[in-house]
Amino acid sequence: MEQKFPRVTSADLRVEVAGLRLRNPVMTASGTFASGREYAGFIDLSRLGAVVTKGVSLQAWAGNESPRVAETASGMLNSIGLQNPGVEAFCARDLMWLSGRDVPVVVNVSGHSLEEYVRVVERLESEVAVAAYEVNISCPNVDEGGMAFGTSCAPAAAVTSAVRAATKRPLIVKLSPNVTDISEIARAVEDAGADAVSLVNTLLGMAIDAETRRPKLARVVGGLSGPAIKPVALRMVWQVARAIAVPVIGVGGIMTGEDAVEFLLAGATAVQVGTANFVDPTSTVRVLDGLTEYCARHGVARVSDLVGALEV
Amino acid sequence: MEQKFPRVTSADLRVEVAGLRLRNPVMTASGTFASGREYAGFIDLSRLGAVVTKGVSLQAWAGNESPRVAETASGMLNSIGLQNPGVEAFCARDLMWLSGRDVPVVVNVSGHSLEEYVRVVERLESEVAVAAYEVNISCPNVDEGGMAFGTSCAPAAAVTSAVRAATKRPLIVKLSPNVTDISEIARAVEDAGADAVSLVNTLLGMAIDAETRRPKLARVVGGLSGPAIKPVALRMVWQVARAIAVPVIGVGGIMTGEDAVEFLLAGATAVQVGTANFVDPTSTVRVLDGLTEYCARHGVARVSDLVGALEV
Amino acid sequence: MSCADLDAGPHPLLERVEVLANDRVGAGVGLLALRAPRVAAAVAPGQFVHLRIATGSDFLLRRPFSVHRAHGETIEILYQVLGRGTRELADRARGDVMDAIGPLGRGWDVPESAGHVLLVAGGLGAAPLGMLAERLAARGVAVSVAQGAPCAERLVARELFESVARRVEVATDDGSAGEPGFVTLVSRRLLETERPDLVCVCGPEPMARAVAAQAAEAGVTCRVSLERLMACGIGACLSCVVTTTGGRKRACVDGPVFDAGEVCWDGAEVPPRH
Amino acid sequence: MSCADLDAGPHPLLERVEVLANDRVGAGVGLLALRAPRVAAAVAPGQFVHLRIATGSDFLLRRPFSVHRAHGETIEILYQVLGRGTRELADRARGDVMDAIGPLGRGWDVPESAGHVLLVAGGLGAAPLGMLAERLAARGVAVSVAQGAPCAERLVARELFESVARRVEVATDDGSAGEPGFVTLVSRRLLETERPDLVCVCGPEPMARAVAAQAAEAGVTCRVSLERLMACGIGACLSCVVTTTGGRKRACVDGPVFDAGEVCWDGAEVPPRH
Ligand SMILES: Cc1cc2nc3c(=O)[nH]c(=O)nc-3n(C[C@H](O)[C@H](O)[C@H](O)COP(=O)(O)OP(=O)(O)OC[C@H]3O[C@@H](n4cnc5c(N)ncnc54)[C@H](O)[C@@H]3O)c2cc1C
Ligand SMILES: Cc1cc2nc3c(=O)[nH]c(=O)nc-3n(C[C@H](O)[C@H](O)[C@H](O)COP(=O)(O)OP(=O)(O)OC[C@H]3O[C@@H](n4cnc5c(N)ncnc54)[C@H](O)[C@@H]3O)c2cc1C
Ligand SMILES: Cc1cc2nc3c(=O)[nH]c(=O)nc-3n(C[C@H](O)[C@H](O)[C@H](O)COP(=O)(O)O)c2cc1C
Ligand SMILES: Cc1cc2nc3c(=O)[nH]c(=O)nc-3n(C[C@H](O)[C@H](O)[C@H](O)COP(=O)(O)O)c2cc1C
Ligand code: FES
Ligand code: FES
Repeated sequence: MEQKFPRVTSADLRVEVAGLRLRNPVMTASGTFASGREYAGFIDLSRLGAVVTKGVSLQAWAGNESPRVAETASGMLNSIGLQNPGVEAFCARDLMWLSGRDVPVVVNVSGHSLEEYVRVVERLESEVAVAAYEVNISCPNVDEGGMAFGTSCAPAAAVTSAVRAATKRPLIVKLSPNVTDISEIARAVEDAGADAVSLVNTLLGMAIDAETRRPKLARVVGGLSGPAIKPVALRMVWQVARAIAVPVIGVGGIMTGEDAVEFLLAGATAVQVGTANFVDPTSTVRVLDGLTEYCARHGVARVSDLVGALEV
Repeated sequence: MEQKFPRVTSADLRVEVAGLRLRNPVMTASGTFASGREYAGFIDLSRLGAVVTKGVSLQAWAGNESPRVAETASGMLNSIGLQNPGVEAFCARDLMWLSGRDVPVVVNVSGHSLEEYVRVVERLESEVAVAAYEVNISCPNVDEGGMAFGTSCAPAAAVTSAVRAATKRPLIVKLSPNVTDISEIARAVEDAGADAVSLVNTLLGMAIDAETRRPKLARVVGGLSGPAIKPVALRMVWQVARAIAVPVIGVGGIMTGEDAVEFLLAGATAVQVGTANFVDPTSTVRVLDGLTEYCARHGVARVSDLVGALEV
Repeated sequence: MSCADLDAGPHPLLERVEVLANDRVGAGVGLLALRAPRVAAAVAPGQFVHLRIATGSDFLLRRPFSVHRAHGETIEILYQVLGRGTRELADRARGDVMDAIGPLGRGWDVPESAGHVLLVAGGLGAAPLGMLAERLAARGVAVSVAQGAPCAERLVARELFESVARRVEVATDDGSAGEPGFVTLVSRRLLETERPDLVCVCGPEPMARAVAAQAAEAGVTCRVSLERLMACGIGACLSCVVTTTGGRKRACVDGPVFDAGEVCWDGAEVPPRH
Repeated sequence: MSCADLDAGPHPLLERVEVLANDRVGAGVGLLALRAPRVAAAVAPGQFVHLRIATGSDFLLRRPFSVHRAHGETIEILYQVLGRGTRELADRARGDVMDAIGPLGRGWDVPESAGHVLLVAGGLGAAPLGMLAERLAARGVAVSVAQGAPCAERLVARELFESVARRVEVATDDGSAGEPGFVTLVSRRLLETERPDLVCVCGPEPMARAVAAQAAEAGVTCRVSLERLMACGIGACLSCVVTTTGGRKRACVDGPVFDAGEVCWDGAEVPPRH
């Protein structure tokens, strides 16, 4: 009950990630927020630190067969498979819409091959609405590319270097948790020119319907997200933040402002809210409000003071 | 509602794992059942397929500092650190007690070094009460040894070969989920002489108390177990069962008979019940009863018919 | 598709709803009445709400339910107890609050020109047809109903249909009410004898598919309400796709009601339950 | 330690318990009365029960609570609302059922020779001392109580202590009842003036440690009840260890009451809450 710090009414929430100046550290997680349009009736998008779009590839991808989701204890599996209309349609529809919303746009980039990543970025270079790229080398739901690039150092570095050569814009690389040593991969992409890393993507998992004896997902395996994975995500953020110099963006099971604080303490400079959006479409601003309230209650003047402030 | 199969009142529950003939596939998971004594007032131990003991090392280990557990969404973290009285005391106290219980005893073996694993097994060779060994190369809670042996092929194979040379008894190797490719490790230990593999051990995770800004575990990181990890465990069992010829024992988040069925369908020949014992000390027999009931309801004559019977 | 197109329709609401009543109305079937003034005012037949039944993280996702009826400030939901969510729903009592997103999706869209509509309901497929039957009757459209269920105890909303339809014919798998057999026997006959201008179907996907084929044969336009597993319910996650002649569409915003002619029946329906 | 030693004591029971009453008795403090005939008959002062508050997997683990009082078929639990489990507990109402494992652990163990016992309670530390006070008084032992809390509203079980103790002295951090300051002021004075044969302490670990030091200085035997995070509660998981001069012991079966002299105060207590 005792008040350790002077009470401040509004903390400075600004953070800088990969050269991007964000009004606060709360971003959306790719694939859980589409391009924001569906959420615009529930929240004021301009309150967010940034919107990260659904993964975009060069041509349209049809994604996987249905069923594509299954619920698990405190989590969910998805095997959407990066269904998207391709970068051309994305620019015409989503980017155009987003560019009027007064929020930085981070485009999540997918590819089946190294060249495809580069060509998507090249196409996006002419779009002024793009603030940064998040390169997804960690999707467990596609057969070629996706996670295959993110589970060993050399391909992870190769994708990063190739994209780096194609753009001067801030470059975030999104890492997979399905690895023995995530710090090693983080170092490899840092050395290859990433300005920041985001982690974690989903954990590869599976669900079975005992009654029908069939997998719950048509694709059999899928990506696990939600509160169930928070302990793993938090551990990886903590490990990676100590292993590299560029900023870390924390993702995985964030539902509340307190969860976001935990990720910041572990070393994340910003956070992304994913599955929580499905549970409560106002989750992003709820997380932001919770974070603000925490700062006020604890007399935190700058939210960036929390970054890596875990007392071990 | 339709009845696909003739109703049978009692299925044949026997399974054979690593040359061990078990009366049913429900075992305890190491470290969650001590040596069974604490549970003997709640359940009839002789109903179990096998009791797997807490990890045993050559000398007494003190384990880690407290706090050693933290609750997470649908799971828990532990950092017990293999506290145990050493193999001598284990034989005098635990094995002696267990030998009168009419249940096969699988001794879970720990070591800081390859030599230590071997010496623990050598000491146990003279004990007739030992039915099999489960070699733990996957504990995330010790600094030396433990998971370090389980996260790459060569050391995993080396420990397996060394123990194999020391015993003719059934040899189970317990694998870590904290790896990029668990099938590769499974193949390595199979080639080195393992008669079966059990998986998964805990996922490395972390929890933070935002209010105190401190990690919830004294050791900072710990092992995640419980329903939260079931999708990951199930996926790994499925992958490994298709990659190796020796039996797989499934562990991770099993709370009900239906969970056990899912692991069998994914390819496990037997299952272990861990964290569930803390929630409900009768969990092992509850899982067994649920499995029996499932077999009756689905007209399954032999529980072994379920193994790998997933329809993909 | 233009931006304007995508923005079409009023934005769904997030509303705190209160349980007014929750009664058992059949074998494992409950009828939930919710005070939901804003959703009740906006909902059209065939739309649904996405309910957050529990606030813990144990089961995380919302559950989609059709609005069975709407009157004044109240919406009614007809639900079948299947798993964790619906078991929990059955425990809710008067005064409990939850939150709902709605109204969601595209409803039945009956053209002005339709003078006679045949509704075909299989099991809980009756749920999204209740409000449709009422509104059509109120608008002077003739309504016929073909209803099927495993047994008499699962023939829900029968009184509603009987009060507004000019003809209700029933089939049950076990013959405990109406004809023994599938509802498709009845729908085939009514298609011939009643000569409707439009068929609206909801039920298990194989049944919906069979009725769609009957309608196509009879040269009658047919609309089907499809179920898919839904995470977000608002068009963002792509978990609920239906393969159509126009590509993969989202059941939650582009459906759940589709023109039967555009559906590629790919067997991706929700697995049947026991 | 022999096998017999480890098997000592009756085996704890798994009992389905029913809520008889659940009332707010202080700031964020509740008193829960449970019908638990078997536990009630077997429990000794200082023992605890391990309660399964919810059956979902959202929060998985049981929660340990001292038995505050036991009479007839009833046990009483005094609890402070802190997190998910105790918030949920506060929602339980008459007629709700849960399951409990108990009685667990080693209680206060007061030697026959003790004629006068000083109880020192800090905050909810009063919980495991209630039954002890009653039983000692009934057995003719003189009881004195030093009780502390943050404020008057948190001085729980005060009436119980006043009804059975020959002297109750109180301190509150904010001075809203008794002396302003820590309970250690009061315990120091009572140690001198009352000259007890035994001190029994429960409260935040720094406070327990301070009282233990006072008792040692005064040459009086002291027992402390310690809290550790507990998964199993029955001795199997080793999550609850206390470092003692005799090695690491399990608070759930070797404690929660320890001889203060054997405790190595290693700062591993449960972190304080706000
Ligand atoms: C647009 C739409 C309208 C619906 N309207 C109704 C209705 O009016 N009445 C009714 O009883 N049911 C309706 N359903 C089905 C209802 O949503 C499911 O029965 C319910 O979600 C089952 O939840 P559970 O937790 O009991 O089952 P669980 O098996 O525990 O659910 C696990 C997961 O599967 C999903 N799920 C399970 N079955 C279905 C299903 N048939 N369709 C979609 N998702 C499912 C759940 O949402 C959850 O994510 C509708 C479904 C959709 C898509
Ligand atoms: C032997 C023993 C007896 C106890 N007796 C009482 C009592 O009579 N009255 C009372 O109010 N409290 C008592 N406690 C503490 C009580 O168990 C915790 O306050 C309670 O578990 C908090 O649960 P929560 O879900 O509200 O908090 P959360 O913070 O959500 O709990 C998270 C986890 O931490 C554990 N935990 C949190 N605080 C404590 C704590 N102080 N001690 C042990 N574990 C904790 C919980 O069991 C759970 O596993 C006792 C603890 C022990 C070990
Ligand atoms: C339905 C769904 C779709 C996703 N699509 C993408 C994607 O297109 N690109 C990507 O990098 N991550 C994708 N992700 C991963 C999330 O961005 C996030 O990393 C992950 O879900 C963990 O965060 P959470 O627990 O907050 O959801 C997706 C996740 C979900 C649940
Ligand atoms: C408290 C605790 C202690 C454990 N100790 C051991 C151990 O000594 N040796 C071992 O191989 N695994 C140990 N494990 C791992 C379990 O045996 C099991 O692999 C893991 O908990 C996953 O199963 P579960 O989700 O059913 O608990 C321990 C787990 C817990 C929770
Ligand atoms: S449920 Fe998310 S897009 Fe339809
Ligand atoms: S709580 Fe498990 S040993 Fe004490």
